[in-house]
Amino acid sequence: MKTKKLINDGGKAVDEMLAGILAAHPRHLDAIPGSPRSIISRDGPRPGKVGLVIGGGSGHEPTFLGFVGKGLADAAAIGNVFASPPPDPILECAKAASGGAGVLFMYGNYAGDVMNFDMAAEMAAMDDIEVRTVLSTDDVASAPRSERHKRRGVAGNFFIFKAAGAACDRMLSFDECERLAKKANDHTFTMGVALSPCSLPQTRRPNFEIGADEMEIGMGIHGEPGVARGPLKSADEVTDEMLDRILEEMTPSRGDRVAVLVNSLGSTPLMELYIMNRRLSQRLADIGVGVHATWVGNYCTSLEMAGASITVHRLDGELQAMLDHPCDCAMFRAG
Amino acid sequence: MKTKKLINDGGKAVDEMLAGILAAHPRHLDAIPGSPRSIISRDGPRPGKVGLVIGGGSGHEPTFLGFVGKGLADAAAIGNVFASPPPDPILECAKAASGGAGVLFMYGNYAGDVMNFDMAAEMAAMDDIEVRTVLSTDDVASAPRSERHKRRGVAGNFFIFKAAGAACDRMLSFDECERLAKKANDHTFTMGVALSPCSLPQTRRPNFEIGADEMEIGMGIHGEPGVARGPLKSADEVTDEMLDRILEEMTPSRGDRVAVLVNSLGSTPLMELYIMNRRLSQRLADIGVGVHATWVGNYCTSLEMAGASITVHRLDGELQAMLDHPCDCAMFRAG
Amino acid sequence: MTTIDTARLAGMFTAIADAISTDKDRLCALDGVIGDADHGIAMELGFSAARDAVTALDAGATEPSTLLNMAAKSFLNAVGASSGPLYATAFMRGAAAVKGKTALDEADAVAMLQAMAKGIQDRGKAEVGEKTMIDAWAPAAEAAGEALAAGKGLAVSLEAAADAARTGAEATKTMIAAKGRASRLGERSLGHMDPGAASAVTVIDAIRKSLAE
Amino acid sequence: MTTIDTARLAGMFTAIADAISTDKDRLCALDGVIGDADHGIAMELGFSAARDAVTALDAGATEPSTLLNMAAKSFLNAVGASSGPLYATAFMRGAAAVKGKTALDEADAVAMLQAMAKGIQDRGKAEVGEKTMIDAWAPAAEAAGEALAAGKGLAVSLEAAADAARTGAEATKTMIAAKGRASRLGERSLGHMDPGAASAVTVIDAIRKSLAE
Ligand SMILES: Nc1ncnc2c1ncn2[C@@H]1O[C@H](COP(=O)(O)OP(=O)(O)O)[C@@H](O)[C@H]1O
Ligand SMILES: Nc1ncnc2c1ncn2[C@@H]1O[C@H](COP(=O)(O)OP(=O)(O)O)[C@@H](O)[C@H]1O
Ligand SMILES: [Mg+2]
Ligand SMILES: [Mg+2]
Ligand SMILES: [Mg+2]
Ligand SMILES: [Mg+2]
Repeated sequence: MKTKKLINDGGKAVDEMLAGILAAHPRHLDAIPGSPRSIISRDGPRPGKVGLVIGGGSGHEPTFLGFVGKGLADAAAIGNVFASPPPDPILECAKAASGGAGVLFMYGNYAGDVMNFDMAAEMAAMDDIEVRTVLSTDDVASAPRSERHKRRGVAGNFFIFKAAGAACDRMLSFDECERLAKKANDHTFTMGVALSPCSLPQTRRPNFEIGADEMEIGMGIHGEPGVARGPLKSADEVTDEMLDRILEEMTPSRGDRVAVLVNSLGSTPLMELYIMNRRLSQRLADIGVGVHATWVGNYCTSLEMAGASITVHRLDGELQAMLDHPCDCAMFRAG
Repeated sequence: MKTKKLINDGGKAVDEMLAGILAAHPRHLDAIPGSPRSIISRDGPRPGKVGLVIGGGSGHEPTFLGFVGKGLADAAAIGNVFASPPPDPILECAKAASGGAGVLFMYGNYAGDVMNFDMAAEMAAMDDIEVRTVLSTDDVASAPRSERHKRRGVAGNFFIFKAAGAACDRMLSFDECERLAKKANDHTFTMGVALSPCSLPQTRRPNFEIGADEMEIGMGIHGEPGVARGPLKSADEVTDEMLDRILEEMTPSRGDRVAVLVNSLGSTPLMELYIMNRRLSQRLADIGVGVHATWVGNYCTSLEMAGASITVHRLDGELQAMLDHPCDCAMFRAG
Repeated sequence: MTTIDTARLAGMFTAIADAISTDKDRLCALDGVIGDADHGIAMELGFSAARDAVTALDAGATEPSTLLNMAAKSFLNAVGASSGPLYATAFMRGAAAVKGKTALDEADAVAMLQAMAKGIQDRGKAEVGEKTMIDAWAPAAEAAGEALAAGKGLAVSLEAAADAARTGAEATKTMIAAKGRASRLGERSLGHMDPGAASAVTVIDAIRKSLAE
Repeated sequence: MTTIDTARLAGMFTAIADAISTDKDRLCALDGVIGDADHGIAMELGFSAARDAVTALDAGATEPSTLLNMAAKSFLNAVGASSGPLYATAFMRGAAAVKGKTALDEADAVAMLQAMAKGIQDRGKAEVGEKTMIDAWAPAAEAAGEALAAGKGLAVSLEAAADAARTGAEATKTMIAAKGRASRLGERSLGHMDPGAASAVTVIDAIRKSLAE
């Protein structure tokens, strides 16, 4: 039996979604003429500003389009479900976002995205647009600490893109924008847990199997297997397991300040996320770490997957300033 | 087999959720001391302002707490999952929200809520707080047009509370606030469709049964049966069916302006909502109705139920002013 | 002749709470068909809270009406929902009916039952035939009154009440709901027992068992 | 001796697209185990787009290299993902290898296959043994070259390629992934065939069938 979805034709789901997004957010977003998978901010690119281009596969909404807006990303290239966009729409984004001061490419570290964005960067260079790339690698479950550069980018994009977008909006130099983007990534740690699968609109079949009382710690946002599968535990136990892993990496000291994101992978409701946040905030308070700001909700999803992730973004003066820098994006409030 | 949830003890889920909410949104929300199920805006109640108290059962997050904030509701009383709060926490909200100019009670039209809020209103009267009640009845599926007053309140609360909150924030008279609240309700029409059930944290069993290829048009946000059950149709067909029913009630003319909300009942992802919005916006454009603003996402949920609702809020000058009036609430952007 | 003191009334709440706990899943399932699937949860929560509150009282130093008011308040605050105001009003009216007494005789017990039914009706404004708990409570109160008037004694009167409640609850299957959540279903509510009427049978039968020695 | 003109190459894309369509569900399922369950979708999308683009060309007025470049571009733009750049690079390199020719002889066909494998390797930087499509493509290209050098003719050479691809794909089951999505699984990728290697077998076998008369 196929899974149920409110769609028309699975093969057209992404294009129809984009049409619906543009219809919903005309004040914020527009497609680049002739390049329907390239979405640009109505109020972002401008001369002298470093351009910020983000992108990746569909199915993670409001990532990536939610991050397009003044003070955040200038443009996003949108791929098929769970598939990197090809180079062409990325290149169009780069052209549209370029203000002559260089263009940053930022996206999650996946083989497909790296190949397509790199091809686009080569093409942009031929158009005299200098591109630099900062990959997000916040998923601590996806590789050991010694190989941080191999890790996936997941919900932590929220903080990483936010910092970079603020740096660009403040008209900082290309070097500074790149430095802050990398620093934001280095300061961001995410762990996720999945309870049940999603299904692709084209197949409408669950994209992985999991026992009726099991969870998978560290599962990727495309349903890629994680670090361990085991019986479903209580919210507090799951939160502890995720936070412990994050803290082990982050090694915070008393008095440190962080921002946190408790994110639903899709169908896990706010009730459960806030129950997790209760534990998370208690644990952070216990070790003397202050929470500057908290986001709870659907920020980086896997269609209707059940599960959640916790992201901790370690702040210092400049990262806090970037986080607090105003921005105006279509789908949520982020600053 | 029980459904999977990231919770600790099902009986404590609501209180633990509230603890997590307060921890996440200290700038916006606070509990009333001694009355943990009464949440008040940090920046809302003030002398001379009509107080706005909303509330209802849990499980619909971000309704109701998301609507508490400056320019919106002053306080919300929170019940158990899908259960009206008892009179005591409502009364505490009324006291805290009262600025001496009267207090509006606004909530969805359910027998349980009516009885509890009415009891609280009687108790408030004994404390010399004048209370008036405006019920939301936007669910067109739940009673014929001739019995609009019997209809349920569902996702349309978004626009109805927004208008009332703006009226109160503008320091309008009690009469005016009440009039605008009623008018906003009269101008708001919602239709929903459900694809699969949610489960209560206390039982972790699906709260209704539905065939693997069925949908239910008009299902309530607590899983109450709707107007008809049938085979799942395409997004466009479902959108048409819902919109036709709404338009039949609203009888718009060319040149009319509306605001729309495409809402997930929980696990239906943004991709599907935006696909629906594409059709919705095309249909409205075809009949010459202008869309002033669109919201798409999880605004009034039924835990992890799959399904969606469409709300159309018919604007005129003053309702548009109320909608555009700035507000600042914890969980989403609404103005 | 039976007299019922405060301790017996406290025991009555334990009996109801136990019976409802056993019945919880069935009540949620019934509510899942025409409502929101939580009726068993609400009733268990309410009667556990009432039981905990009244068993914590010093029965020797407490009047029946105080106990009933305490039960009302704790039920209401634990539950809200529809059942909260309805049962809380029931117990407050029951309390009023026995105000000033230190123990209830048979007539008092039946008067309490009748006051409870009246309280539910006043609070919810439902009439018999609208597919609510009133379809069990109203005939039950009436049957108890008639039996007692016919000189039947408390045990038999409460049996008559329980029987009438059962018949009334059964009859809700043939009704179209006109009050409460299910009232939006129209004909689709036909064929299903009202969960509030079903739980009323459980409550009334537990009252019968615990008061009729 | 076989010569392959532009029309034959267009036919090759139809053959690959058909074979991949048939295989789609299996490829998605394989990708579901160690990746994101979309490999069959991406491959079908890519090869349908390539087929549509190349069959729309006027074969008589088009050189093989132009057709291959067209296939590359349309595959890439339809797909993105990992398979997009990998197969697009494969076809662009194939195009470069036969640039200027109006038809391919047997050596050209094998050179094209080898250039494709090299293109995939240059683009993805994967080595044999890292559990990717390279584990099918690299031995296939090598086997075809060896067979042709040994004077075996195109049909046998392509058979050797298909056999080597099959063996290589089979071997991915015993590998721990070091490239692509599955590289984060560590030991958990053991025991499962790489979806890209599996689809490479299908592609290479379809090439064999359509080019070896
Ligand atoms: N107005 C009313 N009068 C009497 N009983 C009512 C009324 N409204 C609802 N009920 C009863 O309440 C029951 C539902 O209770 P419950 O599930 O606890 O509350 P909710 O409907 O708030 O979820 C219904 O089955 C019905 O018997
Ligand atoms: N760097 C690489 N070099 C060669 N092949 C690769 C590389 N990365 C991934 N692949 C191949 O791509 C396949 C997955 O393709 P596909 O599912 O279409 O893309 P995605 O991983 O983006 O979803 C893998 O099974 C593997 O064979
Ligand atoms: Mg993919
Ligand atoms: Mg309820
Ligand atoms: Mg109920
Ligand atoms: Mg894949």
